[in-house]
Amino acid sequence: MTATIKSNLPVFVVIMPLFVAFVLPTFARRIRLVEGLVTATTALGFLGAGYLASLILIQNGNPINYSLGGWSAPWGIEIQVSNLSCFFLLMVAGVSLPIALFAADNMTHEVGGPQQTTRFYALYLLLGGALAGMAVTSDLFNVFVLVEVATLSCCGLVSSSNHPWASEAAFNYLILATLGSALILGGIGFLYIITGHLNMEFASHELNRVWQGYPHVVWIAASFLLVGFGVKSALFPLHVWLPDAHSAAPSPASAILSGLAVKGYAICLIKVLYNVFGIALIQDFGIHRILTLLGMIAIIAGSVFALTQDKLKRRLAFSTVAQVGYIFLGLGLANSQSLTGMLFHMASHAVIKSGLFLAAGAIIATTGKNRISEMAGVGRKMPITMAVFTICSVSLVGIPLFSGFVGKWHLLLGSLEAGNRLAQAVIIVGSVLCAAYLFPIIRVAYFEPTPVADCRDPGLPQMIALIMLAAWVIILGVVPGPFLELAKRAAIDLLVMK
Amino acid sequence: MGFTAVDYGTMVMLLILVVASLAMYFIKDLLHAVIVYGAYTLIMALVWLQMNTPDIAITEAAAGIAMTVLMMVVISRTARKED
Amino acid sequence: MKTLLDSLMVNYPYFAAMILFIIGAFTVLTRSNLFKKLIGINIMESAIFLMFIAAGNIRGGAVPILDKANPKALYINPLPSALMLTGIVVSVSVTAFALALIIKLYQFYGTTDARRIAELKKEVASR
Amino acid sequence: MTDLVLALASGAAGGILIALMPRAGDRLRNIVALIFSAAGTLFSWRVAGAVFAGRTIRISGEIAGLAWSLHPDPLGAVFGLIVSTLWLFAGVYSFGYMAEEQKQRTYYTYFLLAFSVTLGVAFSGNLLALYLFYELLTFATYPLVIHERNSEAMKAGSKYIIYSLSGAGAILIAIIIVYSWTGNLDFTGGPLLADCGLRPGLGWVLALFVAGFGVKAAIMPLHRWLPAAMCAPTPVSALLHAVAVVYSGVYGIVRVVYSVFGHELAGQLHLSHILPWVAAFTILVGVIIATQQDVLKRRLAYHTVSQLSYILLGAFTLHPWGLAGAICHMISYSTLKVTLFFGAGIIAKGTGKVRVSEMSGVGWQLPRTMAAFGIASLGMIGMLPLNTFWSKYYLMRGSVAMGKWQLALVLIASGLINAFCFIPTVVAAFAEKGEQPVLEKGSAMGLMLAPTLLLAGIALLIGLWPGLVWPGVDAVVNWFF
Amino acid sequence: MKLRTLPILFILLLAAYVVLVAVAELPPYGMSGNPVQNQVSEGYIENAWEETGVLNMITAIVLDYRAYDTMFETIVLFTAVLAVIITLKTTEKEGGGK
Amino acid sequence: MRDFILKRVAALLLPFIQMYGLYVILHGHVSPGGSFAGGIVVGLAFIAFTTIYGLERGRAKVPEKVTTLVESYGTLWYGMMGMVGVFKGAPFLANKMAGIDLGELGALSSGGLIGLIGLGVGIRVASTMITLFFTMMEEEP
Repeated sequence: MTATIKSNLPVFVVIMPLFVAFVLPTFARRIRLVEGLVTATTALGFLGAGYLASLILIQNGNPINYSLGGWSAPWGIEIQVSNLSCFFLLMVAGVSLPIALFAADNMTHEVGGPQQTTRFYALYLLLGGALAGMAVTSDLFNVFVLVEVATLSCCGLVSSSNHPWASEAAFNYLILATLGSALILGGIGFLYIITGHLNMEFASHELNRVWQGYPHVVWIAASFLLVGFGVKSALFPLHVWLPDAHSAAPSPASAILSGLAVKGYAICLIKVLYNVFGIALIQDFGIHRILTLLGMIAIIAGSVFALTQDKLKRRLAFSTVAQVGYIFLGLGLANSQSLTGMLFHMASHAVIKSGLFLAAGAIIATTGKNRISEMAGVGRKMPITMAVFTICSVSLVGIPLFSGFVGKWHLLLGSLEAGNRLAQAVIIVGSVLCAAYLFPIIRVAYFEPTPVADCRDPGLPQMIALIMLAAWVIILGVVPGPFLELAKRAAIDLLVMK
Repeated sequence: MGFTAVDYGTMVMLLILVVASLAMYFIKDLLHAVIVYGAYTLIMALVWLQMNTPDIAITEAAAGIAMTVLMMVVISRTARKED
Repeated sequence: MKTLLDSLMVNYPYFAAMILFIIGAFTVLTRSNLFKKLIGINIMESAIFLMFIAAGNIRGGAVPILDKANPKALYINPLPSALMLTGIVVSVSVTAFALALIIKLYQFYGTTDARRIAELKKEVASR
Repeated sequence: MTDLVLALASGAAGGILIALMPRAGDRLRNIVALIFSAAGTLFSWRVAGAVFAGRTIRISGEIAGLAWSLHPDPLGAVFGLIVSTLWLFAGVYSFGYMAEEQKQRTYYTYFLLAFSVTLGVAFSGNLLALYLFYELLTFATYPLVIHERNSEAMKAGSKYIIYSLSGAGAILIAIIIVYSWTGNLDFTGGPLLADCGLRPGLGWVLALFVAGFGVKAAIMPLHRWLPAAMCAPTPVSALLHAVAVVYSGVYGIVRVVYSVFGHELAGQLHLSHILPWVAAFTILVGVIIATQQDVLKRRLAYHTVSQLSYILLGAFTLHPWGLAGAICHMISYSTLKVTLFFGAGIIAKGTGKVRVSEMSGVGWQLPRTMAAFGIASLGMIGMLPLNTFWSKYYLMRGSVAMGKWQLALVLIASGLINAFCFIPTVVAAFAEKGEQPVLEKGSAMGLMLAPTLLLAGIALLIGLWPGLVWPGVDAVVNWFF
Repeated sequence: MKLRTLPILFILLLAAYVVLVAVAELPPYGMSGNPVQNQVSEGYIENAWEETGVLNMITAIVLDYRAYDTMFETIVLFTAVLAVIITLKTTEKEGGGK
Repeated sequence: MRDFILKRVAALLLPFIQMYGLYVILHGHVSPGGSFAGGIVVGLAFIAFTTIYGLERGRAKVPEKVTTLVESYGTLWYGMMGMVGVFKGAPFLANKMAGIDLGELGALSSGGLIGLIGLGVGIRVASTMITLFFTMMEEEP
């Protein structure tokens, strides 16, 4: 039995949340059972991811290949648990567990009764499963299908909100995301037409053999994929859907959308760019320069837009736009340090942004205020919530001892290695701007004189979730140990041509 | 170039598809646009039949009709004319 | 230009697919009616499907269903077709969800025009 | 080792303890604050004693795979001594000054936390730890800056945060570059970059470091947060914006020039021939602007800007005499400036007068205060019986020895302008004798007055027997040369 | 045709040109020697019937070789249904919807 | 009772349409078509029934409870078919590898699990179409 589970673990990590999601709607009347199932599933997923990661670390980064249905690579679909997958799996599981805890018994005012809440959880698990699938997949078309599952469940999560604007946000998101999917499918199509393979390894091998015959096609495929994944992961000029969607969604949904979903698409882009095109092609075609430039623009513009927002969740949403810029910047600098930094920043931002959104959700739920200027004195009434918010903000700015610093450190080292002075300056300016848009919230919450009427810290599960996220932030900042090791190895893996 | 009759037939159908898609852009009455969409999916199914993939043709025909029906349902519940 | 057109004529299904794709994108981006946006999305997706299907086809090939009488026929590549089966399902799902959202939006705002909805939203926000 | 940990921990522990007792009375809170500041002071003296005795104290570890260490050397020990001693004085002064203020709990919490963090800056033995404490200092002192909670204070606070974080960003880039060159950030084993030799980009690194630390050290184009931050309570202004925070910037620059680059490598850079002139510019312009200010605390703030650059000037001479002058000035200036601020605070509390133009006759109301103020003003000129004379002497000697005798002239000129800056105030304060009552009464006033007078006395004492501080200065100079 | 649409039209026409240049470069349509008709497709055609036991190769691929994709396809449908219901059924009947 | 002819014709035709849909589902592995197309056809038959006979009678034929169950367990069915492979010691979704008898080529029962999976998917798709239709038709109170 255990041997079966062990040998099938790569696929179980993906399908377990999905299976639970299938049966959830039939338990709608027993909401406690639903919550328990969801939490147990995410916890199990975390265990599974941790086991896989330890396995990978022990066997020195050798990937585990798993052929679905027993059909080997060019014919069947193969999933590959590599360093990158383990890193992302751990990140997904580690963040979705506290979010599930936070959602427990807390969704009524934002989503509705038990049936709606059950559907919300089902969508949540579907998104989790799709993200896990993205982490391990090594098949181009499978990427597209997973992206679609993730997109639809994201939109569903957004539209689950009772908020009247949620539907509009969800519609815009859906349309733009589907446009993105069509572009992604187009890009995959071009790659398939010239290589005849869908498995990433085979496609990469073939592509590097034949690309001289089709320079324009490679260009178009790359730009289709870039724009497609760019829309989905809210790269700056294509981010227009994000602020509405992430601020209208229920708070746990915002947390997972900003924290994980956006990163899932980024991981897919990383896989497609580095595992299919390969670093040599990226540099030949100058794609990395475009990525760097877009990343820098996103950092500055996202931060500046965030500064002008007064609504708490919108400000956090724009902050996500800025932080996605760091991911693309690290992706574009294309050396092992910057990729390490990018991956680590991805993880730390996932934790941080989830913490920020959950804390914001708790504040908005208890005070009923969603404007920053109305939040005076929240810090005294909700000490733990606000403490978590503060820890996350400080970490996002990038102070040592917190997780944000580690990522930025490696990103800076990477930009130094790439000889890109401007990137360094932008990273620093981004940090300062980040402080400029996050600290006013803390200042208002702690130091403004007039207190809000009546509010207190949320219930026990919510508190556990918040404290868990804060603990992640500090653990990642002080002893990232194996996690950083995974990121480093993943970065090196990406740069090695297979 | 050695085009056969099948090729020319396909070309004509593709041309119809382009025309239909342009029509859908310009038609103001949404119900009409949806009807054109139904025709579009059917012709698309025919094109795929020409391309030796009857499975996809059947599926597209069924899915296209299903989508058309759903769209009509929704139009019956919302506004019919484009503002 | 001449050679470009020639190659485009050889690749006419791809050519048509890309034209449809662009028309679909244009519809999505410029039409403010939600239905039109939805139709545009569908056009785009079917254009990509067309591209895939055309890629798998062989002119004069056989339908990829094993003919016991003639097992050595020139069968076309079945893979793109299989992929597009999934693609069609995806596009149906997206359409269904978008339609649901349109109904919801109509219930809220009484219109299916994106620009009008944005205006109404701004009015509500300013009030 | 234990002493080091205790010195750092006592402030933090006290701050947390105060934060955790919301309903404690003022007296109890004051006692706790006093005990913990005294403990911090005691242990940092013990650390300094051990360092001067030549023992090595070192704690090291790793954050996220990067090594950090606490390893006080003579320079750090001197800085730690200054900070801890003055913190004790400022604490006592606060008990009087803050007696009737609101939000004392927040004040003392962050007061003690900032103490810890500043000692951390002093004792850090590696660039990462230095950076960490330097960043934390910003956050620990921010609530003190916005203590008044009015819009002016909030604006000042935002300015402070943005300036400090930008500076820290510049430092981070520089640290990254150093790290990528050496793979090591520990500066206790001799100059960090000594093995690298002269290489392109070195000047940029120095410029980044100087700009980064220069924000807190208030080098002239980067000084604007300092006058704005003067809206904080007086003990905070005295301690943070005349000593602790700004000194952490100055200390950082000295540290970088001598411990990261080393005087030999720094001497080979073109930049180090420009930096003394930047400092000289700041000295002159700062003090000239100071004479234009009417609000006493603002005048003191610009004066601080000017005086900090004395230290930098000494450091940038890259000459043993100059460094000796810088260290001397660090010690002597801090005592005098805190005296001046304490005096200004007493005037504001006692009479409600904050403007220089209103101060005629104040001297007879607050005779002892104004006496101390007068002594400190004289010290700012650099008159003989006061400790600043010696520091200026070494600074001039250092500049001449370095071959830039013009800098000595700048120092003399600034001394003269300094005279214009404060002496007229003191004279006016004693000029007009009215029927005003003497206000120096009561326990609160006593708590404020005692540290003021004591500091003025210490300044005089050091001036008369410079041998009191000379071993420390000597140790620092020997450490680096 | 409103003025607002002109820039978008311009950009899309530009994109169309670039895409068409790429399309012209693709392997010619409908040839049996194209990269797509490689060992993968041959493998399916030759082995599908004995490896899966069905005549229709597309079904063989959909439900056996790439059944994992198809599972996700059904999941997409499931997700869509959930999303539709969560959007439209905001009011809940008592007793779990009879 | 408004449209007698329509109702009669529907009553005659709809069973055949459903039969056709089931045929397409069941014969997906030997002839063109498949579970998805067939499922849609079956679903469309129900939709036509509802449009002709009215929402209430349509709902009575396929209650919401049934669709919910089919949705959930129909999707789970696929996963369970995949787990058959796992239980037999083969990878997830294995068919021949799991040692399942593939049957005679071209017969309705050929293909091992493929037929079963297809049947499940087909019914599920039909239920999906019905659910979508009813959800969009039913007015919110």
